[in-house]
Amino acid sequence: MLALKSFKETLLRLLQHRTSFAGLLIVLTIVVLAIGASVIAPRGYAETDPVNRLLPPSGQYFFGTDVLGRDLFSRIVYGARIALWVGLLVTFIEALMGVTLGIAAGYYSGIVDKAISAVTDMVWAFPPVVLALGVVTVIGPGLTQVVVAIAATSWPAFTRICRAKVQSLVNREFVLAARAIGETDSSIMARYLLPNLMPSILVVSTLVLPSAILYTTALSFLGFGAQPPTPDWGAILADGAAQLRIAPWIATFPGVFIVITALGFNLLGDGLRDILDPKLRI
Amino acid sequence: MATPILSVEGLRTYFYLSGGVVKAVDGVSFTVNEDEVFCLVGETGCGKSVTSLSIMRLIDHPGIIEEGRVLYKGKDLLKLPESEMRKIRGREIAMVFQNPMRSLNPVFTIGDQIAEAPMTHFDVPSRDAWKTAIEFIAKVKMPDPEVRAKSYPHVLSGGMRQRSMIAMMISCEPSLLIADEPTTAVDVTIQAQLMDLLLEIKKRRKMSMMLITHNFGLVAETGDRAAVMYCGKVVEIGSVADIFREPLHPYTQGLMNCLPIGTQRKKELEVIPGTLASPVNPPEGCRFAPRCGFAMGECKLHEPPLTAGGKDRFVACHLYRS
Amino acid sequence: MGDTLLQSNIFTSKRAITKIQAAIIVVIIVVGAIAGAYYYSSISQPTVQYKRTLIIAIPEEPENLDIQQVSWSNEIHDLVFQNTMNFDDKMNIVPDLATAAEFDGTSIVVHYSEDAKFSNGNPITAEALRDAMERYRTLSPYGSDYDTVKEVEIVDEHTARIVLTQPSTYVWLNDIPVVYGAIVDAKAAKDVGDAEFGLKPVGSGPYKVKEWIQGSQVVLERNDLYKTNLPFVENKGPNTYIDEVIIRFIPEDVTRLSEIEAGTVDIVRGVPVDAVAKLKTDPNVVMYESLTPGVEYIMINMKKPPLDDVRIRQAFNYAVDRDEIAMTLEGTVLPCHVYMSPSHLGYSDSQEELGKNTYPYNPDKAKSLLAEAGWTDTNNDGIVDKDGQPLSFSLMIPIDEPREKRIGPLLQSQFAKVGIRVEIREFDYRYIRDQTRHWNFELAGRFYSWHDPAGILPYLLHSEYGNYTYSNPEVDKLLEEDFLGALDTPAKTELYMKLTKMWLDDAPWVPLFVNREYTAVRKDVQGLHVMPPFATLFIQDARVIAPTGQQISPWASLLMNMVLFANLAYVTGRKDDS
Amino acid sequence: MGALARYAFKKVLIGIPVVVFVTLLLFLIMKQVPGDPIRMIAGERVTQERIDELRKSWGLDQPVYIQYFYWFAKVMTGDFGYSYVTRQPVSYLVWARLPYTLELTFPALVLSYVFGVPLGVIAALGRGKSRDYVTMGISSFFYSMPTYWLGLMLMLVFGLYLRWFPISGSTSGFESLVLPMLTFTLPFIAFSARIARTEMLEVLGEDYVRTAWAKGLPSTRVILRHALRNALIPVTVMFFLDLPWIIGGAVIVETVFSWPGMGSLLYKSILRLDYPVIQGVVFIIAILIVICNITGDIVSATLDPRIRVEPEKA
Repeated sequence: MLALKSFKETLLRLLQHRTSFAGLLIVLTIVVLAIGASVIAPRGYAETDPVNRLLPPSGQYFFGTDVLGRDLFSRIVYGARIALWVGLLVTFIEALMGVTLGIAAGYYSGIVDKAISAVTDMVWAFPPVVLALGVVTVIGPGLTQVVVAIAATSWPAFTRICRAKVQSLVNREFVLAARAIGETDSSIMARYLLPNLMPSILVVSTLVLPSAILYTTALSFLGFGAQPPTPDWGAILADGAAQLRIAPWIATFPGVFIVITALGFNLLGDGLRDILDPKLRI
Repeated sequence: MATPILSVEGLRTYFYLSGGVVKAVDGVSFTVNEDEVFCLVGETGCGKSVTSLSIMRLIDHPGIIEEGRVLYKGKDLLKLPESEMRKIRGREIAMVFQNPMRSLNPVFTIGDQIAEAPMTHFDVPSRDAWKTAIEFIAKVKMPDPEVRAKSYPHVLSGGMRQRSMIAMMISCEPSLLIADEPTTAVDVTIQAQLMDLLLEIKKRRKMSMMLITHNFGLVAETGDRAAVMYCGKVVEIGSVADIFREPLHPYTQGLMNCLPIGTQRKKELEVIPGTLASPVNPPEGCRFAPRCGFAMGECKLHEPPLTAGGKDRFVACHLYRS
Repeated sequence: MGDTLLQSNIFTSKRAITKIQAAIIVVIIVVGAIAGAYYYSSISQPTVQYKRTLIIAIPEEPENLDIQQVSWSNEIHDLVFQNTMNFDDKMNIVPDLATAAEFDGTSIVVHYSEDAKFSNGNPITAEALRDAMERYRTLSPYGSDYDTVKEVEIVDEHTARIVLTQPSTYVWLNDIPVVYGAIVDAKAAKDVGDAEFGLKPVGSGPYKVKEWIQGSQVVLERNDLYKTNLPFVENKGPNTYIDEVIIRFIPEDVTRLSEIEAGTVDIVRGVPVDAVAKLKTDPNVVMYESLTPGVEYIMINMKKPPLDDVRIRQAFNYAVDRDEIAMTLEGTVLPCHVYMSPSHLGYSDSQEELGKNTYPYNPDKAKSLLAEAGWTDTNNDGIVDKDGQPLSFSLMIPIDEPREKRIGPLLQSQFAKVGIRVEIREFDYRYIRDQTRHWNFELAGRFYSWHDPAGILPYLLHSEYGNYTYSNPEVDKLLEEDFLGALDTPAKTELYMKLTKMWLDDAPWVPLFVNREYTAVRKDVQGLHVMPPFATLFIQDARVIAPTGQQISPWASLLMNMVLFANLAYVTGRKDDS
Repeated sequence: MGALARYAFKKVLIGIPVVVFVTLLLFLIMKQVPGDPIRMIAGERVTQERIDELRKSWGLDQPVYIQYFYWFAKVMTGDFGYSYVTRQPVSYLVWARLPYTLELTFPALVLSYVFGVPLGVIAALGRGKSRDYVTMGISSFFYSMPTYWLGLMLMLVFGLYLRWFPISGSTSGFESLVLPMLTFTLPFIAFSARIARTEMLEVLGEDYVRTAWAKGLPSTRVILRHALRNALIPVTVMFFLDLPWIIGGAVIVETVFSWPGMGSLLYKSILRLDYPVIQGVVFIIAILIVICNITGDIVSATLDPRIRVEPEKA
């Protein structure tokens, strides 16, 4: 039976694992940037100063300035907030939807399972970017819309894994026992099944988070996401793409940060999977 | 009369996990003689399967055979180059695994999988190998060998799969067959048939057999000699008759007391108190000491070596020293 | 050069060369020689030669190639179709397809030459004009242009009289001299169907459509039946120097720019802001500059409180620092305080002077106007408020108008300086246009481009024609004078001066700037005419001198690099040996 | 094989409602979008009467369900209607661009399989060794890379600085294909390598692989025949299920490189709210997805004698 290993033990094993330790460090750095943005960033993210536009990286402007003379370093530091917030929010919504449906599908076999699985398969098969574009078309561009769109299209990862896990657990002694002593279905799902899913949910979350960041920045890049002057990394990158020739630094730095952040979470997630649930296929 | 075919000396196999080092086999020594059935007995997790895999050098990452010697017909298998070792596997020493459901490759037919070994070891063309396969399928008493040869494992019953497994392993006529819990995963009714089949083949081919089991009943029925393992160590070796008549090691005694043997009706079956010692942090001294009713002060300090406890008998216990 | 490096090393080396080494050297020399020969042959072509193909890069693919089925025209239409009349560089109306045309206020008489033909060989007659106009009326989104046309009389086979319902300059200025009014072969269109005609239309322009590769390019080939009466071109027939014109669609600014620098396209339209300065100094490129006949502005929803308060709209006008915007846009725009552009018919410099005096950049004035309207910053958060509500608006910015998109956040911070919070929402321009028409907005970045103010401003500022949020009966009346009437130029100028004053007072817009449009042309392209008002390209006299040294293909240069690298590696390897 | 054909037929039957559902959903969604397509495509100099006229001529004054019914009935005859913006048949627009998308995605798929799987196998075989770390490190890196940024960087280095390849567009033949294809392929190679490694590790730990070793088979035979053959089943199924995802990626890559495929058509049509085209593209994608799913199922059934009717994908 899978049970959530103690936090201390998990952490200890993460630290021993070289790559996941690196991932943990990266994630922590991004978290620090996000939390301390207002202290770390030398200027405001929306502060325009056209006289000093398009300056290359220097001691004063670490990452240079953009077309409106905004300090790119400050924008990227504030951008960490947005990336993290978006990633967490998307993952949370996805987990909420996906886990609920997954447990229900696994627990009730028959028509409920069939219906949920059919919907899951359909959503799963659809390219998230295409679906998200559709959603954004209807509710208009904006970060919130993108969060909803991405979450609405990527939850099947959770559903599939939870369904499979619940199916393997549902005939186990402790569940049968719980049923025998008259626990309600919802109580069995919440108090007996859910705790057993936690390690897998944690792993899936860590691995889903970077792809959520990648998708939202992609939609921002296409112009459907964050609205100016929001320092979303994808949006900064899109602005920089037009200046790729005369000011390549504008497009370079946000890209580097997206890669590093996604890499950090992926490494961490891989490590967590090895520790908590090595058989998990994601 | 006893010529050793395989002797294992001081074998240690450790698994390096991120949680610590698992000393699955920690200094195991025993000898298997020609034409005998040697049993390796112990509870699940005592290291008996790892011992057999170490003999075949089939230990996977993250496990490592740390030290020891495995002498097969005088050659130390652990020192052979991989290419030489390959010629030993299947050809000289073959192994039947415990889970027939998972030990057959699901995407190839039975015949295909049986024919592979002769093709590799004797370099016979595939058509001849196929005939050999059918022949051996017949030898393990499966009906319709020609049809069976073309079946995929998933259409066969557990017993049939284990027969195919045996056919696969004896197809190169090895000198030693290691059978790792060959009957555990099949129905009780089939178990006896399978065991009979194995013994019959053993007898006919004059093979030696090393039977790995946790089932003392099986040992009593089939074994010539036996070694009892506890927590990565051999605690007692002797002829099966001797061990059953007079178990020396407290652990063996405990195990015997758990068995409802013959007509000796006991009021209650006894239970060994405590749980199996952790192979990661084995207790100091004798590993059985924490569960042992006869434990003395010395037991907690020094590990008892395997010493002679009679004719052809060895035991690792401080009770029998001095 | 790789070869010499190698030779010096082989021949100075005292060590014997093994067979393998010899073989390697031979291979390297042979490959090097081939690459060298390839390179040499490519640079030593005869120098005086003309390139038979002209390549033009434009930012966006046209909707459709049939001018009667589009809502905006582009370079392809200008080449495939031929305006009945046209503008010269002084904005005089001059003959093009027609040998002459007379306008007397209530009718337009068009004369075609007897041998005028469509590119498919069909004759261009008065009847063809009538059919084309009828088709335009039913098919084009601008079909209502011909609402003032009563009928098309066929005077004789080659003369048509367009009879108007009332005295009006509308058709004469807005259809006859522009490409929308160009004649199409309506009979051919009927034969193949409108959809097919949209892919391969038939007009009478200097080139005709050969192939449209969706999403990529349109290939035009010369129309050998072409004839023009344009006074400013020397060659009145087909251009025998240019067989094909390829129009490539390259939406990415970076790419379009790099292509002209690399010489892989001859003409680039829509030169991006950042590239202008660089291209102006590029010795291989000539830049043509023209002012757009239109204004980029912020439209204000006057029906939505508190924007119905003129003081707030005026505050916006004072708060905008147009010079800072022009600087941010690298000087590619002309700061503009009024509703018309210097390249408009009926514009005068006193308009801009008045505008500049009315709304100089004055944040203090803006703040005091806001205060007058009751908006002050009571909670010191930098945003003015009234009854606890901060003054906050959403501003729609067109994502596909690079200049406005770029300065969006700048506007935001300029407004923030006077205490107005503005939130930006980026949309496709068409969507913004639709939403503003439905009054579903607060502030919206907009622009227009049309040479005759009577052909556009009524649709934007008249309370009925355009149906936007601005409505002023006096303005309506004045606009109708031009829209429905026939004014001469001085009268027109006077009229728009009056209107300018009213608009400045009412402040329905915040005018920002007038675009300078840039066309970058390779020096090799000679004899090109770029004419107002839309910087239209006339390539009748153009010829393209073939460059003396061809570009080395990337594979050849890769090969050269590999040979060089192999040689170097071999040489360094040998040094290590000894 | 008769069973397989029946199985395939059943899958196709299940696919049809999926396509209907997706397009109907999309149709309904599209009708909720604020904005009037006719007004949006018409230019500035247009009066209200003119717009009403145009709307009628496009059939947009009908109720939604009738519009959908007409649309679907026409689609059955291969007629996807006309684009609001270009006034051309949607089928023409889509068919003109489909080859470009296939030209880009198909090699990307093949390459991701051809390079990704061996890389994953190499990493799995060298588990815990440096080649495992190096391979997986690199693939994690590319896996974490946003495609649009990778595209821009390749453009910057190989297009702008080195000038080896055209920066964008599709007019220089194979040379124009190189950068977009690389952008497409690298993350997918990384993705395939990760999956192949996981599956291979899983299989290498299986008892039947141990059996193969115990038979004394040479390592190439054990790895290539016994292990890889089994690992390839889920990898291949996933490969087919990933095809639609690649099409999703096409939207971004094609937009970055101005590649005239279906992705950039979709992007542009969404911006222009050109419903008939959006409908057409999504219909094609839905069909492709169904085809991919069915192909995936059939392939897995062929590869795996046990016929996993429900292939795992997570």
